[in-house]
Amino acid sequence: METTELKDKDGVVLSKFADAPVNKKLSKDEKIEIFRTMVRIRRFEERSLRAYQQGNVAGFLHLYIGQEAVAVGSMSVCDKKNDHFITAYRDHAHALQVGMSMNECMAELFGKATGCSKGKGGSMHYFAPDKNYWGGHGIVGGQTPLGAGLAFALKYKGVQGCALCYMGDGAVNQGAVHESFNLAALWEIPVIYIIENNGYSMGTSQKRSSAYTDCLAKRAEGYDMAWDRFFGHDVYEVRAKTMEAVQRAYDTSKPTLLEIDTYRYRGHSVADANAEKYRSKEEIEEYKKTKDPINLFEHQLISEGVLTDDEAKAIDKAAREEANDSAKFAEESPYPEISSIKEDVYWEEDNPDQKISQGRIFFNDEE
Amino acid sequence: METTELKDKDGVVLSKFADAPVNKKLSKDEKIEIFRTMVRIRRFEERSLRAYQQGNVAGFLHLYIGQEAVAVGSMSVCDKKNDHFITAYRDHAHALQVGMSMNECMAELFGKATGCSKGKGGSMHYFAPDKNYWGGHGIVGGQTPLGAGLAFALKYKGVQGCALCYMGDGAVNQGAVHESFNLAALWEIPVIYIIENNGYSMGTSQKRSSAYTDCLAKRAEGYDMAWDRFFGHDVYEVRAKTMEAVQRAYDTSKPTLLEIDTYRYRGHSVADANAEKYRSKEEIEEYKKTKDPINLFEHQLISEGVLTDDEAKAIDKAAREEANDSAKFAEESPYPEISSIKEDVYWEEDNPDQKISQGRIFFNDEE
Amino acid sequence: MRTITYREALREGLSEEIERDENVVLIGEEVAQYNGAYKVTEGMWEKYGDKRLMDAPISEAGFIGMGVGASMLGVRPVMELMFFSFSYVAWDQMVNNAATVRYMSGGKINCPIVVRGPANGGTGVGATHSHTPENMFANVPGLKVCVPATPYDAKGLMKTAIRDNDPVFFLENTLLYGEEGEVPEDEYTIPFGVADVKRSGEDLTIVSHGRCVIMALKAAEILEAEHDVKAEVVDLRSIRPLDEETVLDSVRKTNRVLLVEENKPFCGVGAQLSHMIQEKAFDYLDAPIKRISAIDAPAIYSPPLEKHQIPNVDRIIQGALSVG
Amino acid sequence: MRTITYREALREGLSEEIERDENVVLIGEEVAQYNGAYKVTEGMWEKYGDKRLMDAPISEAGFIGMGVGASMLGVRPVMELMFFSFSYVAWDQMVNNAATVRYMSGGKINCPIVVRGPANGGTGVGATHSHTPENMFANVPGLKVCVPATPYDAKGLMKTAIRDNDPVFFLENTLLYGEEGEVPEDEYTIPFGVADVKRSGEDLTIVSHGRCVIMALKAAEILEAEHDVKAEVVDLRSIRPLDEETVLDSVRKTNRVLLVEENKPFCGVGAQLSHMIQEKAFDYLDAPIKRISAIDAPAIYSPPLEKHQIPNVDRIIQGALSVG
Ligand SMILES: Cc1ncc(C[n+]2csc(CCOP(=O)(O)OP(=O)(O)O)c2C)c(N)n1
Ligand SMILES: Cc1ncc(C[n+]2csc(CCOP(=O)(O)OP(=O)(O)O)c2C)c(N)n1
Ligand SMILES: [Mg+2]
Ligand SMILES: [Mg+2]
Repeated sequence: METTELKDKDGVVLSKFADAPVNKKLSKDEKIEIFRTMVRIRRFEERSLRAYQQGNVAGFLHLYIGQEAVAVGSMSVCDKKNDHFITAYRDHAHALQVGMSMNECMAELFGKATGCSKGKGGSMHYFAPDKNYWGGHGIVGGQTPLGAGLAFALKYKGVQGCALCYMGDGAVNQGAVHESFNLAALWEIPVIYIIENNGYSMGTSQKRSSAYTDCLAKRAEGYDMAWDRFFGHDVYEVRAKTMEAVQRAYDTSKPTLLEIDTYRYRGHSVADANAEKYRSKEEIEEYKKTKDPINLFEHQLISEGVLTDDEAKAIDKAAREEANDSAKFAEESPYPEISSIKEDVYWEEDNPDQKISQGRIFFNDEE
Repeated sequence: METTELKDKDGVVLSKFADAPVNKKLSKDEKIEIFRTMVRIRRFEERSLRAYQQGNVAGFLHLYIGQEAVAVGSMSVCDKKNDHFITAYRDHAHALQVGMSMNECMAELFGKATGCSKGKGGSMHYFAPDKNYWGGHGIVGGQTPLGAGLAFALKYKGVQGCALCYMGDGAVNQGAVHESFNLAALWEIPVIYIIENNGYSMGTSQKRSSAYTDCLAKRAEGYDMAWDRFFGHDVYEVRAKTMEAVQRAYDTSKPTLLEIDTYRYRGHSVADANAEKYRSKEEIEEYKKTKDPINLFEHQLISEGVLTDDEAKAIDKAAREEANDSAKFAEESPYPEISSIKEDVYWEEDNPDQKISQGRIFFNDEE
Repeated sequence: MRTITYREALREGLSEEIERDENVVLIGEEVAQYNGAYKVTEGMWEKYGDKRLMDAPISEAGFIGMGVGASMLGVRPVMELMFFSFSYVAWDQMVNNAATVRYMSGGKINCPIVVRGPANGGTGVGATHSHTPENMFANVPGLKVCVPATPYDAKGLMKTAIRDNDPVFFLENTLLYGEEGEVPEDEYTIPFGVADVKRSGEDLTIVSHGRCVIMALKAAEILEAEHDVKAEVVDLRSIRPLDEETVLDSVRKTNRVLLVEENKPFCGVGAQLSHMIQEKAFDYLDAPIKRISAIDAPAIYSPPLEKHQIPNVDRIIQGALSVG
Repeated sequence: MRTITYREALREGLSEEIERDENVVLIGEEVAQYNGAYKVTEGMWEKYGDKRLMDAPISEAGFIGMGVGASMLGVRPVMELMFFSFSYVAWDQMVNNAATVRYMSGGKINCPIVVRGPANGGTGVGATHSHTPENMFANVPGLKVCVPATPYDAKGLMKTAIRDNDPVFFLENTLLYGEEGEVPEDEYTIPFGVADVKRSGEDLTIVSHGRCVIMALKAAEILEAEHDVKAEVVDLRSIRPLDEETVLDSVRKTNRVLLVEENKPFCGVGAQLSHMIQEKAFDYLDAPIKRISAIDAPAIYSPPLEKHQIPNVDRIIQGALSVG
């Protein structure tokens, strides 16, 4: 397989999927946009890491650095209007891909009122329903029935579309995932489950957490569900392979299970002290050197003549500035009011003009 | 397959598995014992049905009638000392097979103090740990992690043995089942999961509740687990095929998933008013006529010269009497004392001489 | 006025809402072709078809979570749990996803799902099938919980539950399905948070919910006839929101309180009521608040003992007389 | 006496029991090779090896249920939940199987399992990770629940939990792991159901458990120094069994009560305490029992707001002063 590799002048491997219809049809600007998004994701997360280290972010910060082509590739083939997205707690990339601003995302990390969830959700709980992004879920596997539900709603309402539901390689052993797979296949729900396989669940390698034949996605056969497995470092490949599943969902409303091999450069979360204990430094460096999705796509576009070195640098510079500005914005934004703690709990309380219920709904003595 | 069938003088199909080592090695008495056990199970349950209709039994009564060869065949190849058994709420057959008496089982249905669980568990919750029988569990799929735990304990303690854990065809879509399969395969736990596939979960056919390729047991491949599927009406076949899994557990401590096709003559429970709505009368009659496990084995043993017609009749008569006597025993047994409601909740309360905890453990005002 | 059963009242409420709103869909085990394990949905599948009534596999976490997801996009799923005890295999989907998705999204997402089914003991189904988790659900901000005791309340509250834009857990009772009561032909709804004084009296306030209200009413009759105690019976109807004022008004009148619930006592609904009453009507209490709960053990199977374990008329009478 | 951290105290308790009883095995996510997500089990895998410390896949229902099954055969599993919030995906195994198998078997089966892990907010991990389900677990007959506040209690109660023949849910706190306290070198255990008066006073009884005890002690100092209020602080240590007598003795002395808990208020542990106190010390109460709980909403992320949402020194002081 590696024999027929095309390389550019720097010896960087070029994509075998540039001519796939879904990639061929891309305009110059669209290709640059895909590149820009990956760069913006990386710079945003690098900046968020500094913010965390500076003590501006609490709780967990799960970085997607190294995996960018998975979210951007798979989501970028989707229909902005009728396709929906949901993932776990490693959710920043998907957020920026749907068009959420760095400001609202960074402010959320800072716990500010200007955050995408008004500072109520934090890093693991980003949402933008207006952009078809449904989170951002902290309980491993817990989002998978919700993903089926989004797709169920589309089918119920007669809308042609699908839902992309992401999970990690460690998440596949949650009961809810199994129940969701069976429901999706049994009821022909147009959901595409995507395993972002970075090889580890925290410090546990895939082999130590899952029993499987060949790969995790093959479990789909047990549900008579279509599946595919491929690499996640070439954004063109991710787009081409994902498009087949999306088309299947559109045409037959049937689900697909995709397993995309990728890699996270950082620890499980920033708090992961052992990031280089359960993985060798070499393993990490090797991936960065040969498979970094942003570096690969930059060379790809330059070799295609779509992008110049200078343009790439400019895009990167702009992304860094945007990330820094978002940190400044977050820094300067106000914290939510104490009173907001009890807002957004019940729709009815938030809409007093339409409130029907009577009686007491909050129960602190202090009230 | 049906071409090479051997039939006896009455045209009843004889077993193709009489010569399997595990069956060949059976003494005349052992064969008769297997027959007797199936007959006793059937007569016990028929009598329990009448007791239910007479208003002596509350709640649910899930009958195993028609499925007898599954429990008796699979459990009878096991080691009485080091193999363990656990099932769901359709648990009477397994109880009699391990040697629980009709009296304690019938009394449990009547809610009497002489019941196997002192009247506390009822039909769905029979237990006999002294006979390696761990229930009797009402929550669909909920017993499957426990089954893994029994086998885990054997391996942990270095005992060569296995656990047989039964579930229905509808149970396979519970999350806990999936988690158990992965754990069993990953940690090489000597548990044998047995799907008693009677085609329906209550009124829902297998096709309406599960998405699968070929059969349910094939899902085992997703966990790299051994599996087999076979018929459950020929007790010799059940023994032969189950023995392979038991041997695998003994030799390699690896798990197996077995799917055994069987059929229940009665409704899901006695309360199932629709038993003949979701299945045709013909479907039921056809099975009774050609596949009744007791009738088949009776003809088998007679044709082997192991059993005579009269002996068979005598065994049946004795089983009916034993069942009637157990109902009488149950009828005449006392109900538990009101005070027993709070017994068997905590080991420590039941063993005051060894009690360490202080303070209050029960919280009714009336105390 | 005509009388119908609790079961029929629920069916009417469900059917009217299905006809009113095309987004209402009923999903659960055996709800469609089988007509419902307890026949609540009898005839509805024939009438409304596969799209509106769906039989689910035995995957409560899966299909309830699916309902939560669908509700975020505007479907209004009504999920049947054959027994509410089975919520324990779907706990995370109900108590995390349904309860917190609105909050964690800063109010961007609504979750208009109803989860309904019977939650009661007293039928010999044993410990695993006899749970009454209303206290646990009501502990969770983001959820609404109601427990109707009569056909009238069951229908009116069900229609409210389905129209509500927040997750509502609707706890029914297999021992009430066959009970008859007056239900008007004309459409009506009952708002959450409005308790119902089902019997008035001056000597003692009995606060209860669900089937225990029926027991309490029977006990109240005997208390008056045989013990000359006039008990007022307050039916909470919804647990969260909670109508504290109606309870307090009664307490200020009678000065003595008995709480009756099928919950196990530790942190049962009655505990919350005790705290609330002593805090807000401290000076009106002439005696300690007493509570009758299920006897504090897993649900026992043995029929006569189970009848004693859950609150019954005798235990309620004893409890009432024990209020100093 | 030497001082060690809460984390080290737990590790000592776990290690001593592993060495004492070959049937004790620790299972959980990242407990072995990773040394534990919160380093409670640090170094133990190197020391005790693969058999005694096992890394589990992310299958809480599966491995906790497996532990329940293994415990029936005499293994004594100690299961770590990385967060107790994850008990929600294992709810049925914990609240049905562990809690009822002894009862439903008529006492034939023991279930000596310990499930341990942190259950607290205050660390910015959001609503899904900040649950405090001790009230829900304590509602369930068959279960024992304890919530240690100090290193001394953590070690002594852990050893008791592992030796107990009933299922024990042991709720720790990530904000306490690093806290130091005196712990003797010599072996000791602390029985369940014995509350600890961590500060004595005459004016007010503060009843609490877990980390809130630490907050209450800080508040008590300020109350005495700045408000001349001498508060007695009673640490329940175990919720079920519950040491009611120590609480009541204090109430009979001070006649005024403040309950402090991180539970959400509706049916929180404090509600049960209110019911118990008013029932058993009615005539000793000079004022309504007040309660400080987490502010009644899902756990908010925003760090400064979360610090206000869970009980803190200021809120406890205000609460104390509000007790009429
Ligand atoms: C039910 C549950 N159990 C455990 C956790 C703690 N946890 C958070 S992420 C994680 C590892 C998940 O790994 P994987 O699914 O591979 O996703 P990745 O982090 O690699 O993207 C664990 C154990 C959780 N959040 N939810
Ligand atoms: C978690 C859970 N959901 C639903 C039920 C109700 N229920 C009891 S048995 C049953 C059908 C199970 O069918 P199957 O697994 O095929 O076993 P069978 O009854 O055919 O032996 C259902 C839905 C339950 N007991 N537990
Ligand atoms: Mg991973
Ligand atoms: Mg079946």
